[in-house]
Order: sequence, then C-alpha cells, then structure tokens
Amino acid sequence: MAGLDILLQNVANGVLMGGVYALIGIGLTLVFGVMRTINFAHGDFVVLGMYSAVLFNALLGWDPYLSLLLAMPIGFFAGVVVERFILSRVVDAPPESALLATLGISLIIGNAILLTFGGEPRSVQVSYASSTFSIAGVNVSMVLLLAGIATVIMIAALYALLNRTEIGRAIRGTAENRLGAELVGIDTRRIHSIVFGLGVMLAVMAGVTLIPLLFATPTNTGAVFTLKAFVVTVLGGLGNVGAAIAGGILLGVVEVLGASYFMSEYREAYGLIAFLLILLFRPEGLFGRTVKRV
Amino acid sequence: MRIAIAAALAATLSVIGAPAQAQVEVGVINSLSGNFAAFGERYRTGLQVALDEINANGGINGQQLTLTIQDDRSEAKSALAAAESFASKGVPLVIGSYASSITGPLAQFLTRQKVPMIVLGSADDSITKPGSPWVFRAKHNSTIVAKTYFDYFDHLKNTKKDVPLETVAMLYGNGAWPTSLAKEGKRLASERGYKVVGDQAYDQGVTDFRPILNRFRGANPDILYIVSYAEDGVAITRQMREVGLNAKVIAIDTSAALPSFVQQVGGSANYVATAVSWSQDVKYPGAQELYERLKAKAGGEPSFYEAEGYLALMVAADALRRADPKSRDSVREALAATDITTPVTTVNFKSADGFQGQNPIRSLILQIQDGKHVTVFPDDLAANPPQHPTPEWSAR
Amino acid sequence: MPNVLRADGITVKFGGVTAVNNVSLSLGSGEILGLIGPNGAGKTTLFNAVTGFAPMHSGRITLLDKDITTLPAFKRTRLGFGRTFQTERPFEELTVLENVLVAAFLTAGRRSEAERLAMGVLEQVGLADRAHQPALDLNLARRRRLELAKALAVKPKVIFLDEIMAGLNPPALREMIAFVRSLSAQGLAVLMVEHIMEAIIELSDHVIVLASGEKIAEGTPHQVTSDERVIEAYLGTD
Amino acid sequence: MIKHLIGLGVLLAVGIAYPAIFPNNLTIAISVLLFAGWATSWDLLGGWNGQVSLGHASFVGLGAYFVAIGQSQFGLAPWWTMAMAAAFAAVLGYFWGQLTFSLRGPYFSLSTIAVAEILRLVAINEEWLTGGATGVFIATLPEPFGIDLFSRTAQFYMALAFAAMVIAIVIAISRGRFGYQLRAVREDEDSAMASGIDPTATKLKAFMLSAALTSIGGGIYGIVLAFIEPHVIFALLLSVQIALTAIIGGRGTIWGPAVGALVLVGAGEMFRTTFAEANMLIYGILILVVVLFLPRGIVGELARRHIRRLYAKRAQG
Repeated sequence: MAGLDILLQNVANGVLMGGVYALIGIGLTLVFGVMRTINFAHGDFVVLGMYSAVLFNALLGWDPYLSLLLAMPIGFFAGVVVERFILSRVVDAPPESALLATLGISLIIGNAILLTFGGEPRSVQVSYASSTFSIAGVNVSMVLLLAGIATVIMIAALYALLNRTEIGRAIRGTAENRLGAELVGIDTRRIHSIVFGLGVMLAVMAGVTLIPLLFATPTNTGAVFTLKAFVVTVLGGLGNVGAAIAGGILLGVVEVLGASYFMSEYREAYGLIAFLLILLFRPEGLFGRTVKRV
Repeated sequence: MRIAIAAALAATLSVIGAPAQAQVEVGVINSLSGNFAAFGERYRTGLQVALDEINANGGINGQQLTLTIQDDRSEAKSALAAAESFASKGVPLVIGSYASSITGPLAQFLTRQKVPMIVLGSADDSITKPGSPWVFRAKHNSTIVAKTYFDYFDHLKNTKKDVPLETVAMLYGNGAWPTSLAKEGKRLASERGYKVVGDQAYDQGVTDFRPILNRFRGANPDILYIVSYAEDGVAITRQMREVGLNAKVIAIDTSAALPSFVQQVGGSANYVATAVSWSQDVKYPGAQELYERLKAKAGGEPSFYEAEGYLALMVAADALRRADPKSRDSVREALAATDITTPVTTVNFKSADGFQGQNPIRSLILQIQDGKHVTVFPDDLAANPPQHPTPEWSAR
Repeated sequence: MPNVLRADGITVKFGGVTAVNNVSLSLGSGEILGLIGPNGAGKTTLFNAVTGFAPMHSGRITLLDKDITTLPAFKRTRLGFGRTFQTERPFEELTVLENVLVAAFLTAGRRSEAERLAMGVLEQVGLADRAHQPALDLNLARRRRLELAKALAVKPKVIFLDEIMAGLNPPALREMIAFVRSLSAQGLAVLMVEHIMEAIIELSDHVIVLASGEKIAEGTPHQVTSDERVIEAYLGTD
Repeated sequence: MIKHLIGLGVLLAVGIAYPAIFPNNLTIAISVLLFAGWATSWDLLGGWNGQVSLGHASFVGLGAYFVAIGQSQFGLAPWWTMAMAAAFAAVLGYFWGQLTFSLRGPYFSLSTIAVAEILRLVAINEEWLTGGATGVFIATLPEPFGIDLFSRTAQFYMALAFAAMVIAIVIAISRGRFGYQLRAVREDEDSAMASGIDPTATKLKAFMLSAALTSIGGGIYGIVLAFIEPHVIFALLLSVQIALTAIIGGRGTIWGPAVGALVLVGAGEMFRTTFAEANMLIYGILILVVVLFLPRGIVGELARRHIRRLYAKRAQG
C-alpha cells in the first residue's frame, strides 16, 4: 500500500474507533452534565451490558444486537434503582461522596460478575465479527461500522429527547440550574433518576454493541472503559452530549495515528496527553460551553 | 455459570479434607478475587483433583493431607499477609501464586523465613533465576517457553523446506510475562537467524490492534509471535483476520491456550499455535485420565492451568512423603531431591544456566486444528503433525 | 489629606462590553468614599478591579504612592487592602474564630499572637461570644460582622465594604453605621459601595456616582443627591 | 492539641509494643501503617487543601523505585534514596501542580489521573530508567547497627515511624498559619486571597509536601515487597485506594486517614480470609455503607457531632 492509502486507512480506523469511544462516553457525559457526578462505575455498566449479551447468547442463542431489546430497558431500570437508593442520598453531601459511592458500585458490579460468570474473559462469537467491506481501497470493519451507526442513532435520539420533549427541557433545565429548575416546578429528583437511568442504559447499550468486537473480564475491563469515557468526555466537553462524538473521534484518530506512526506502547498516552492539553487550554472541551474558571 | 456467592460465603477458609486424625496441612496462596481470578479458579480445581488423589492413596504416609487456601486478591500485600500467617502456623510448605508481581515478593519473603515454596502459576524467569534454595518450580519459565516456540519454528522450517521462514514480527503486552517472553524471543531470533521485522508492545486494556497489525502487514512477516494477556487474544485474532494480516505461522501465547479462545474466535482460531506445559493428548501415561478428572471437577473444559495446579500439589505430596513434615529443612531437602513422573510431566529440580530449583520441563506446542487444541510438538509427544503453512485468510 | 489610595482611568471590559469606563478615584486616610449608582452600574466591578479580583483593561492604581496595578489580589491585601464580599463568604467549615485567624495570620507569626489579634477584632465587631460557633450557623447580620472582622484582621490601611448594610434591620443598621464611623476615626480609609442612601449621606465625606460604567457625578453627599444627572440615572434607567 | 499529642503517644506506645504481642501479624500491620501514612499525606492536599488527587500512586512508585534501583544499581542505602525520592517527588509535585492547579474540582481530579497514567506508561516502557516491565529486585540491604531491614519487625518500625512522622507533621501544621491557609483555600479561594493568601502557592506547597511524604512511604513499601513491578506500583487502583482511605476515614481531620487505613485494610484482610472470592464484593458494600451513613467519613462525622454538642453546651451555659 502506498503511504497515502495507509494514512487513509488509519484515519478511517481512527474515526471508527472514535465512534466506539463516543458510544462509551455519552452516558458518562450526560450524567455529569446533569448531576455533576463523575461516575466511576460507568465502565462497569458497559461491562454489565457485555455480560448481558453473553448471557442472552448462551441461554437463548440471541445475536447481541437482538438482546439490546431487553438489555436497554433493564439497564434503564437498574440505573433508576441505583440513583434512587444510593446516589440520591448523597446528592447534597460533599462532592467526593458521589465519587466514592460510584467506586463502591463499581467494586460491587465487577465482583458480582466475577462470582456469577467466573473470571474467564468472555465474548460472543458472531459470523460477522471479522467481516469487512471496502470503500475506495479503505477497509471498513462491519462491527465497528455497526457500532458507529448505533452511536449516531443514539446521539440523534438523545438530542431529540433533550430538545424536543417536555422531559428533555426539564433535564436541560436541571443541568443548567438545579435550584432554578425546582423553582419553576421541575421535580429534579425524578430528573436525576431518569438521567442516571439513561446513562446506564447508554453504557449497557455500548457494551452490548461492542461485545462482538471485544471481550469482557469482570474487574479489569470496566476500569479501562471508565478511563476511556473520561478522556472522551473531557475532549468533547464534559456534559455536552453531542460533543462526545467529536471527543471520541479525536481520541480514536489520535490513538490510531500515534500507534501507527510513533511508538505503539505509548498508545494510551497519546489520548491522555490530548486530554491534558484540552483540560489545560480549553477546560470546556472542544465543543463545550465555556466553563467558568472561578 | 455457577451461582457461587452462597458457596463462597460459606467457604470460610477453604479447608478441604477431613480434619479427623493426624494430618499434614499445606498452605496455598491463590488469586481467587481480583484481576487474576480466572486463573485462580483453574489452579484451585487442579489442586483439588490432586488432593483427592493423594488422600485416596493413603495421604502422606497414612496422614490426611489438607489444603488451606488463602485468597491474595490478586495483590502482593495480601499475599504477603497470607504467607506470614502460614509461616507462623508451621505449615511444612507453601504453594503460590499466579502473577510474578505477587510471586516475586512471596519468594523473597518465604526464602527469608526459610519456608519451602512451590511456585503455582508464575512463569517469570526472575522467580527461579537466580532463585533461592527454598523456591521450587515444576512448571515452565520464559526461557523454556521461548525456546520451545523457536524450536517449533525451526522444526517447521526443516520439515517443509519449500516454505521459507525467515522473518518474525512480535506483538506483546507490556506486562512482566509478555515482555520477558518477547525479550527472550528476540534473543533467540537473532541467535537462530530470524529477522525481526516488527516489534510492538501495547498496554493492557488496549482493544484496537489494527494500527499495529496494519504495520505488520506492510512488513509481511513469515511468523507472528504474539504474547497477549488472557483476554485480548480474541480481539487480536478477529482483527488480524479483519485487516488481512497473513503469516505462515501464527503463535499466540497465553490467551490461545484457554479453551474459551476457540469458542469465542470460532474458525479464525484454527492454525494458531500456543505453548503450554501440558495437554490432554500429550503422550504421557495417565494424561487422558487426568483430563477426565480435571474436567469432571471443573465442570468445563480444563486447560494446562488446572494441570499445573495438580502438578504443584503432587510434587509437594511426594516431597512430604519423603520428609519429616515437621521439619522445613527436611522438606526442602526432599524437594531438592525430587525425581517423579506425573501425568503432567517429570519433575527433577535442577540448578543450571543461572536457574535454581527449576524443573527443566518440556513445554508443548498446541495447535488449534478444527476447533480443538492438539499437541503438535515436540515430535515424540505430539498427537498430530502440525498443519503448516497457515493459509491466507482469503483462502479460508 | 494625603492620598492613601489612587486609582486613575480604570477601565474594565468583559468580552466586548465595557463594564467600567475610565473611572478615577482617590482616598485619604480617615476618609470615607461612597460609591453609588443603580444596579448594573459597575460598582462592584470597579471595586473588584481596584482590589485585584477582576482583570483590568487599563488604568493605574497606587497605594501610598506604590504602584500596585499589576499585583494580584492577595499581594494588595498584604500591602494594606481589606475587603468584604457582597454575598458573605465565610470559610464555612471553620469556626468564627478560625475564620478570623486565617486573616490574622497575615501579620501574626505565632498562633497565640494571631489568636489575640483575632479575638480583639471579634470583640470589636461584637462576635466574641460566638467565637467557637461554626461559621455556617451564623445569621445574616452576624455573617456581615464576620466579613468585617475578616477584613479588619489583616490590619488594612484601606477597607473596601461591599454593601454591608443591605438587608439589616434598623437597629442593626444604626450599629453598623456607627461602627464604620469608628473605623474612619481610627484613621482607616474606607471605600464603600452602598444602596442604603441613609448610610451614604450620613457617613461619606465624598461620593462618586456610577451609571453604565461611567462616572456621572462626584462631590459631597449633598452635592450629588441634588445633581440632575444622578436623579435621572436613578429614576430614568432603573 | 494536647489530645492529639496524647493520641500520637498512644499510637507510638501501642506500635512499639505490637511486634512483641502479635509477632505473626506484622505484614498486615505494616499495610495499615503505610496506608495511614499515605492517606494522611494525601489528606494534606486532598482534605485540608481540598484538591482531590487520584494520582498519588505515582509518588509511591517513585519512592519504591528510588530505593530499589538505588540499592540494586548504585548500592545506595535506602535512607539516602528515600531522601532523594522525597526531594524528587517535591519537584515533580511542583511541576505537576504548576500544570494542573488552574483546574478546579473534578477537572483537577481527572487531570491527576491522566498525569499518573502517563507516568505509569513511562515507568513501564522506559527500561533504561526503571528496568522495564519485568520489575526490579532488592536482593541486599545494608544492616545499620546490625538491624536486618528485611525482617518484618524492622519494616514494621519503619512503617510506624513513617505514619507517626506524617501524623505529627499534620498536627503541627493544623494549628499554625499554613494549616489555616490550606483550609481557607479549600473553602473559598477568593475569600482566601482577601485574607492575603496566595492560593496557587498554598496548593503547590501542599502538593509538594504531600508528594514528598508519600514517596517516603513508597520507599518503605519497596523494601517490604523487595520486588516491584511498574504496572502494579503505579496503578490507578492504588491511587484510588489511597484517596478512598482518607475520605472514608474523614477528610481534613488529623486522625481520619489513619482510622480509614485501620478500617479499610483491617476489613479487607478480615473479608479476604473470611469470604474468599466474595471479599471484594463485601468491601464494595462496606464503602457504600460508609458513604451513605457517614458522608463526612468516620472521624469527620464524629468530630462534627462533637463540635455541635460542645457548642450546644456553651450556648446553654
């Protein structure tokens, strides 16, 4: 392959990986935007989604994408329950309480999976796992593309929800100013539950979508995804849902190009360096609203 | 899937065996929770199978053998706390653990406490090189495994002279085991006249290997020498097919040896080679029967990890029979004089080439053939000949 | 009176908006300067610019003939500025005494010395009996006094009071007015932003009126309250 | 003040007697003391100064590596290398803080994760610097006054000295000017500036001191393990555990982090030997319980109740 072809291929792969990262990141950014809580269990919810796909596949022989139908509502419900019984009780405590609570939840999820499924890495084998098709000499992975499409659909749906519905307005109002929202009669506790439910649902969905491509382990994988989600959301702008796509793609491209043309062992560092630079020079993220530095 | 929560809660200090009459207690430090729990489970199965066999055959000179297994949470400080409790409890020897980051500190501590130790899972050279008079390892190490891979490559080259094997690309995780296996591999490659045309490391947790695999594709290597973590070999193999990275020999260490690998990668797993210390079809007496017992205990497909757990306890029992279990010195001496044959391997601790207390075990190369792990090398132990060369992805 | 504080041509811009445009002021020791104007006139912005809490676009500030234009807020404090915040900002997790200790440590080297200074200031503002109460639990009037205590504990030469009278009931207001007068009697230069005209008229030696960021009038309280532009500014735009 | 000094005395007295009473439970006690020291060091920055770092494993790793490489490559005794590690950690903390202290709240915490992860990757990949992924052994140590530093008893006393030193430093700081500067900056930076405090300088000092102290504990940890691997000692998980210990115990309190270490390490050890595979699950539940019922941490909650009671009494009397 000529240099330019390879570059195109790499950029394409970076963009597609970016879709994956964005998918992992949206739930986190939504939750942060509204609840101002950094959810350390986010990656574990992604892993929970992966295991749900593994379970449906093993028990019912379902294709992962089919199991979305069940996994997403369950994820939403689980999120609402976690918010109601745990996070809502620390919302007025010092900010580190929510962080700690999500750390505790992370430990509980990971180890509950470990006890149920054992520590062996899991994945779901589908016929299209390695399928590709080629556009203008660039190979495109089928699973990555599906994940990318899922990301776009999800963000479009979320965007519509936030901007076109009553509940969306209430969510935005709560994100903007919780006290103000309460003054105009919005039940912000209910909104928090819904938002966390949505966040978990998105995480679960990301997990289900990615399992044909990746693999899951009970305790390792969650932390990796949580870290990726942090990077994606900060790159795009914490709390800005649409920008998660931009953040994801930026991360994907930076990582892939770094690993392709520089040292691959520093792959994880490229994203983190971009993350730091953005934090320092544009803490609102590439596309976020201006964060008050005070 | 097992609902293990209740069982685990009940298993306060998993003391196994009847505590009725005089007994000999062996301490085990194993990773049952945390990142290495997948291996810990397998080792425990193997240990239990060995324990049943030993006690059915009269225990240790008529005394029951019991195991006290302590979890190390996959971290060194817990392992050290467990080791201290074993050392003070007077157990004649300790078996442990999986990761080198845990086993290394354990070996140091037990040596200073003068407690004989049998390595359970760690394969890092550094555990027995320079080693100590108190530390024994019946299983393989990085030097042995890397050598086995290159012996296998040489073997393929010599048997099919029309398929040239000259270049090798290496992909490995940045953990201790993958790094040391890659290091030794690079040394052997230059020693034996292979040209390293790709050399890339990655951090644990990476899920996208396409940039590296694409780089390799440009270099067009004859051999892919990949040392992965347990979980990511699946993604590596799927993506290898996806980007169309072809090689005549594909070796993937660690993850390809797990039974789940075949299940999760499907047809793309065929032709992949991996080094192990034991396999059910190896031509050792009793291997098949051991496989059946391991399978029954595990409730699933066993791997060489179970066998290594079994091996560690068999070695311990043999030494205890020949020693006074009350005297650690005598146990150590008995261990040093070990000379047994098990269905897993023969054990005979040596001190050579800078190693100490290391069993010069013969590693095996398994190849996945039609969705099954098959021993293909060394020749005299092989069940089938290797399928070679690996066809291109487009032709499969 | 010799100038303690001089600010010349202060201009503050936020984005494209000019919040304060070319305002100058000067203040001598023992003098009380009142800063008034309708809401949004830029009083607090000017205040923040002079004390170093808001970035200035242009202008020059001197304290006792020393140029402090580019110094950060905390250095201005060290040179002799004390200030209160419009919405009180006690260190909520600390007790009343500890709040003042923080400021007292600026000049006091030892704990005992700092404590003596802090207790003295608390006596002065009438909070000594609350010294060990968590600051979070104070009511509004006492929070105001705590703000004052914190500002005084740095031993300032100029004290900036940002609407410390607002919301006080009549007896509390009288007390506060008397207290501010006692400060100037001790030789402190006082710059106060205030909405309560009663206090301004009673206390100020000199008044500056701001509207839309511009200085529209300056003089004795009597002069400015009869100034037509001032009346228009208050009645017309606000 | 007197109370705290008595507390310190009790800690030292119990500590000095401990190895004679429990000679077979030293490893776990060393863990408690190291975590007490690390969490107390972390708390100088995270609790007293309000800057929640999730990157303190970097300093633990730094200390451990200085001691291990100093010993194995250059034959330097651990006390020298610990001093060097502390100095280096302070310098690292200075630059790290310069880089990230413009960020507030969660942004600062996230930036510390990023910096620490980058340092972890450097430690793993730069073999010339750290010996690389395969780790470093400490095979020999000097024997000052004939003391075997490899013995658990000697290591226990080192850890005790470390924890006591850090707590003593915090006691000294808490009553003085610096202690109030730290808290003022935590509560309100503008208000702190109005009191003449330079917030950035205060945060930098806190970070440097916190980093230096943490690295000394890291050096002791290196000796205890005698074998260190970069991906374990620079792990995010360790950073999180250190922060967790301080927060569970009570941020910004003198004894909170130490109590947190006792509770978390103690509970972890108890669960490990009692619940086998389920131990980490129970540990997670414990964390949730503390967060839900003691939001200010164990000591934080007690202290608050104590102050309220005291004040109520005075108001009555």
